[in-house]
Amino acid sequence: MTGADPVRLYRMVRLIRRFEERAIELVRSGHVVGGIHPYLGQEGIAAGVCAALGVDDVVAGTHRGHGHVLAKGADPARMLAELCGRVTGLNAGRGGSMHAADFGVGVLGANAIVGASGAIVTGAVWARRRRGDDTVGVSFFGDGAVNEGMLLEAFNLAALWRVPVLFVCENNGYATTMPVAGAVAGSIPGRAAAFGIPAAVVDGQDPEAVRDAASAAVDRMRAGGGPELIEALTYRFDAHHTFEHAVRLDYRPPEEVARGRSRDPVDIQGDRLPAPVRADVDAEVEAVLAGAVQFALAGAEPDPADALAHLYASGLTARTGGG
Amino acid sequence: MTGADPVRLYRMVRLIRRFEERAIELVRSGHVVGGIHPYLGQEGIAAGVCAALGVDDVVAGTHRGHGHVLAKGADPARMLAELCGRVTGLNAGRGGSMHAADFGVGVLGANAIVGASGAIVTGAVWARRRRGDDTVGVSFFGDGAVNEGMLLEAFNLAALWRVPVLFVCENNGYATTMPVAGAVAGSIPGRAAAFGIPAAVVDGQDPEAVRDAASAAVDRMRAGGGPELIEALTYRFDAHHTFEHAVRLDYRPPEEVARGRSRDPVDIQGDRLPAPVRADVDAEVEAVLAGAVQFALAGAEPDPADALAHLYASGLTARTGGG
Amino acid sequence: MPRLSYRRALTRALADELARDESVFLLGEDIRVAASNVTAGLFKRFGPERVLDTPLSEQAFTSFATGAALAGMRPVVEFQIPSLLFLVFEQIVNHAHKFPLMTGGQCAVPVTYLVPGSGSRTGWAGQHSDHPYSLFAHVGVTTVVPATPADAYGLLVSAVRCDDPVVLFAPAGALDVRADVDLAALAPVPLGRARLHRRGDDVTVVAVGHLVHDALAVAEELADEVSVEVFDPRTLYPFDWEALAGSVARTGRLVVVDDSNRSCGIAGEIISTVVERVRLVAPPRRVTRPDGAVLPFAPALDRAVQPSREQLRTAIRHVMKDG
Amino acid sequence: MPRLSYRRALTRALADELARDESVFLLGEDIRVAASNVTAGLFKRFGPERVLDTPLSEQAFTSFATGAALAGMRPVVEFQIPSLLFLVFEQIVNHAHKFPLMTGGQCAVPVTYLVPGSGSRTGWAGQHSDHPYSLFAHVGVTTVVPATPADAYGLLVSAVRCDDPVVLFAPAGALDVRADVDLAALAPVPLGRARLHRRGDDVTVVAVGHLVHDALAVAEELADEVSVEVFDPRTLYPFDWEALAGSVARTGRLVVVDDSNRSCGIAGEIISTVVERVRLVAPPRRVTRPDGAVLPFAPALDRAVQPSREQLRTAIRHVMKDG
Ligand SMILES: Cc1ncc(C[n+]2csc(CCOP(=O)(O)OP(=O)(O)O)c2C)c(N)n1
Ligand SMILES: Cc1ncc(C[n+]2csc(CCOP(=O)(O)OP(=O)(O)O)c2C)c(N)n1
Ligand SMILES: [Mg+2]
Ligand SMILES: [Mg+2]
Repeated sequence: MTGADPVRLYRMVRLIRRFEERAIELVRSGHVVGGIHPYLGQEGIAAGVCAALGVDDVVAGTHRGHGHVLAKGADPARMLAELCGRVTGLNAGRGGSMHAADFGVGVLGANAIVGASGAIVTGAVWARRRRGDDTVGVSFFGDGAVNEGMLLEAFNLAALWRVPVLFVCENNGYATTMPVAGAVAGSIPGRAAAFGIPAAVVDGQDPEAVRDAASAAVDRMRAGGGPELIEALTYRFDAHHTFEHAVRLDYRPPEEVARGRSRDPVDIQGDRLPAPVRADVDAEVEAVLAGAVQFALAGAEPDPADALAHLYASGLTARTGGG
Repeated sequence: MTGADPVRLYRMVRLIRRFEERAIELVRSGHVVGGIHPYLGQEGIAAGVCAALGVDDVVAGTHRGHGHVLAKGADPARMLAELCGRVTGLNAGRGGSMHAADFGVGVLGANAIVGASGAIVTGAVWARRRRGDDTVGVSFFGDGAVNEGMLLEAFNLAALWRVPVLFVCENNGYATTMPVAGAVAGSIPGRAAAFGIPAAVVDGQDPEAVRDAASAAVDRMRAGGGPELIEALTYRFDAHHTFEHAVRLDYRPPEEVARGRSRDPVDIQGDRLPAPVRADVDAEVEAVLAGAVQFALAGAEPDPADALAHLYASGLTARTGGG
Repeated sequence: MPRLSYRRALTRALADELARDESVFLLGEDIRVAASNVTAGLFKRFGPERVLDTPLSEQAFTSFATGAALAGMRPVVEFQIPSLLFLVFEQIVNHAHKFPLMTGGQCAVPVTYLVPGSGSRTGWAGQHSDHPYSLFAHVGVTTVVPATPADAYGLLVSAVRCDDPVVLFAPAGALDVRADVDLAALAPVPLGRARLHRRGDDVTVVAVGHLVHDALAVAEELADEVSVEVFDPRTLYPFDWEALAGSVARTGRLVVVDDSNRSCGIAGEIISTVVERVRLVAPPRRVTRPDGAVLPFAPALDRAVQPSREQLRTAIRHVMKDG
Repeated sequence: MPRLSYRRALTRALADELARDESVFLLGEDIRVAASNVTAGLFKRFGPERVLDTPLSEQAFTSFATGAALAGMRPVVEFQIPSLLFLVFEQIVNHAHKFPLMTGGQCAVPVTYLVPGSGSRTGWAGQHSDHPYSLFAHVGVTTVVPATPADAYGLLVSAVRCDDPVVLFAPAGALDVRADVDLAALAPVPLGRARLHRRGDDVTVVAVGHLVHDALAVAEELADEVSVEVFDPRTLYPFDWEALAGSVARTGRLVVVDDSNRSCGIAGEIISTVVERVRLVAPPRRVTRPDGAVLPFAPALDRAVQPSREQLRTAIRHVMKDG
């Protein structure tokens, strides 16, 4: 786990930041096919929330999911190899950016369907608890997801059955190009209140504030409390998806973007560290990522003959499509 | 329309009551195949709400939908013919109990899928308003429906786009055998509040109380207000579905049933009328229903050769399934 | 030998699996009181931790089951009506089915979806009378449609034990079938293995689910005229192509009778796969629902849309005449 | 003649229909700024009442469209990713499709569902790469898959004008196709009518959507060896069986290439219907995705799961050799 002290928290924020930047370079160079949804600007949320968790806790994320996977403890090298579609990747190259998962550290996966993770995490935590584990879970989602019925149903199930799931809404102001005000009637904490779920609003740009809110919620949940919700206010620094680097979509006023970027979680947390400590961490992170890039690009590409490997866990083999 | 005065309101409550009782007889005699979900005990809600509407307003109902269809002004005879599967029925025998519709009086249909009507009514009202009509709409649903994501999504759309839809939740304490407390975390008005929708709780057994709440909401909506929600507290006097008449399911304590039945909307409204007036209305209703039964049973059964009539509005004809 | 009903065979399979394996649990609407009469007695015997009544939140509880499965459980989810599968199509097809491949084999999703009463239940009309098994055969989720009590038992047991998602359709037309069964001999029936109900020389009739009984009746009726082999695939996906090829290679003629829509249904798949591999002596025939079928309410219309014995007789006579 | 791209043909069709008919309006996610680049310029030209950005509430906005259609509008709903059709399967199949029959012909539901970018977009992985057109052909919703810019224009126009629901899949593999088009000659293309792209004598190749271009390329390549007829159904449901029977009656051989899953896919339907009617000189063949396909992320794996020209060549050679 990332740990909760200021240095380790900074380290994780910085790691995610630089991971995303390196990943974008690999998108540009054609090594990451299909592009990514960059987590830039939102790092403090994944880092802060996961700092409150143990390795046995489970999380599930979103299409903008790299931060969650890394913060929960996945190896950046294997994560990057996954983005590059290599057999050495977390998912052996089968998942890519939107499905990166690491069950070994409790990451049930990024998820390409908005709002889908809530019920999955709820079921997983419920099952683990039934076996006697004191697992808690986190479902990360964006502001767009609070308008998906399937997520609201999950709020109800978790509340009803008192499953300790922390619902973390990363409100970055937009669902793709749709501003929150154009999509969310009522409010995000109000969505939780509808189901009797306690909700808090935190500054998502401040990793420690996020960690503190998450820790408090996790403590209550471990002590037998039901689900809670945190709305973390944040801003997406970059494009919805890297395709926007090629095709400009006009929906965020430049002043707004500038204002949003001015509150950078990397700096907010970094400024809490003595400069030399910060510099050491930065160097360490660079080294980790240099190694990760090397590892990723050195990985073998999967063999097309195995395209349907793992399609069925039962061992069933599918008829192929040939003529 | 039923009109709003005490006599007309009583008349409608009584009509629905006796309609259901006659329909149950026809289930027993085998004339209504597949059974029905009796509306017995909940009549005050449909009658009270529809008393607040004009003929151009639109409603959509539920599997327990007879009351809504009748209260909005459909002909009881054609409704009963529909239950009997006759060509003279509202839907020419194609819909039956769960799909009875009468577009001529603004009934978009009963609906066999819990929670489905909210978005449909919202779209219909939005469309009518765009054409300049001052239509409002009502979506009726049960306490079970507030746990369906699709309905909650509809709340959001209606609130966001300020579509004047009155969401009427008939809380009869159970979804089939599931008590509200076992299914609804939070509260029903809280579901509305989540989307900034004003909500009121009314005594669903008192037709005038329902009418008053609905009228006030409709007035606000016609004056430009957005959607509202009414939770009408009621009790289902009979089975979830007539199949329960044959197969006893054990989920409601007899004392509870007795208590629920003690507040009968027919009597509550009937007691407001001078006894002779009430007797006249009762006789009139009996006559209407005697005629309805006669009409229904006299109707021709549809020709199996036309089984796929109306499958496509565009006139497309489907391949049949024969060998 | 005692007579066992199909429905009770399902109950018994659930009871045996619940008893055998702690990780099995049931989830669904009104399953405590057994509204569908499949889970009768199980709540009492296994308690609320193993037999969970859910709110009307099909999407959430389906994904809850996925999550629980990811955490090592073997949920069985009961759906009251077949069209609820439409409502959770995303959750089954896009999540449960895809998890193993997408994660590169990190997990399995052993969930059973049980649909008692699929197909037409007379009088349940358009939204409750679907028979959507071909959809699951298309997406590649294991799809099982038992015809007899012993197969219902054995296939449900195998479904629960399967490491992949399995949808088991229990056709309304088969639920009341009873058979003399040696209870001690009840055993798992392997998925993907067909059953030859009747040997014949002239034509292979492939019949799905409850239609097996119609096929057997027609075969008897026509016994003087033609020697009919009755082939019950039992599992539609994966299909037992080897067994079918063997049968058709002997008879040289093929008729399929299937209660799903014609276009892109399992009957078409069967014909197509057979003609790719086997030279028939006469053009094959199929008896199905019409293209795009919606079941009308009136019983005579409802029946007219379902495959009939008359159509099957005609089809058999045609293939005998044609080659 | 100007070159028109497939994507711009769609834009033009929408613009023309919006201009022609006040009852047409567009609904979808990020369609104002045209994230999918299909609705480019339409918000500016037609304004917010005709081009509505929706929250991420697919179920609600799909049924909202149904409601608006019931009230006389002609909504066009854009879906950003093909699997969103899974999420709204209920709303389309169980509601929009069934309303006309269930109501006994009281209404029509003229909604167009537009899916730009269906099938594989390299690197979008498991949950975003489906090609679910065969599912709609099974349920009997009009299903259109244009291959060329002129057909994209003409079929979308016809879809909007059709009184029934229509799903139009615009395959990712076709979106960038450009063709010399006489803009003045762009015209509606009737639904249910196939197009012969290339005449041939030896074998009929039926190709769906973008695969038409592959089929044409392969036909050219093999021109010295075999005379290939390339048949583009354009509409998969209802299918132009007459035209296909005519083609196959001449060539006597059939190969189908289709980008959906093999089992119960449209290729199987085509083969099955043909062999019921026409005696072939060689067993038919199909090239499809494998059974139950889930597209893996890594590009080489993704490609391996899609129908290839190599497979098509092999299939053509096989049918030539076999008969
Ligand atoms: C159910 C569903 N609807 C639509 C999409 C397409 N889509 C992917 S991301 C996205 C926006 C999500 O917004 P939000 O939830 O705020 O997350 P953010 O992208 O801002 O992190 C959309 C519309 C999807 N993947 N799933
Ligand atoms: C989406 C959906 N889920 C389940 C069902 C099966 N079903 C029909 S009615 C019903 C209970 C509905 O309860 P409620 O909404 O409270 O209405 P009530 O029956 O009490 O009037 C159920 C579970 C259904 N028709 N649709
Ligand atoms: Mg967002
Ligand atoms: Mg109820």
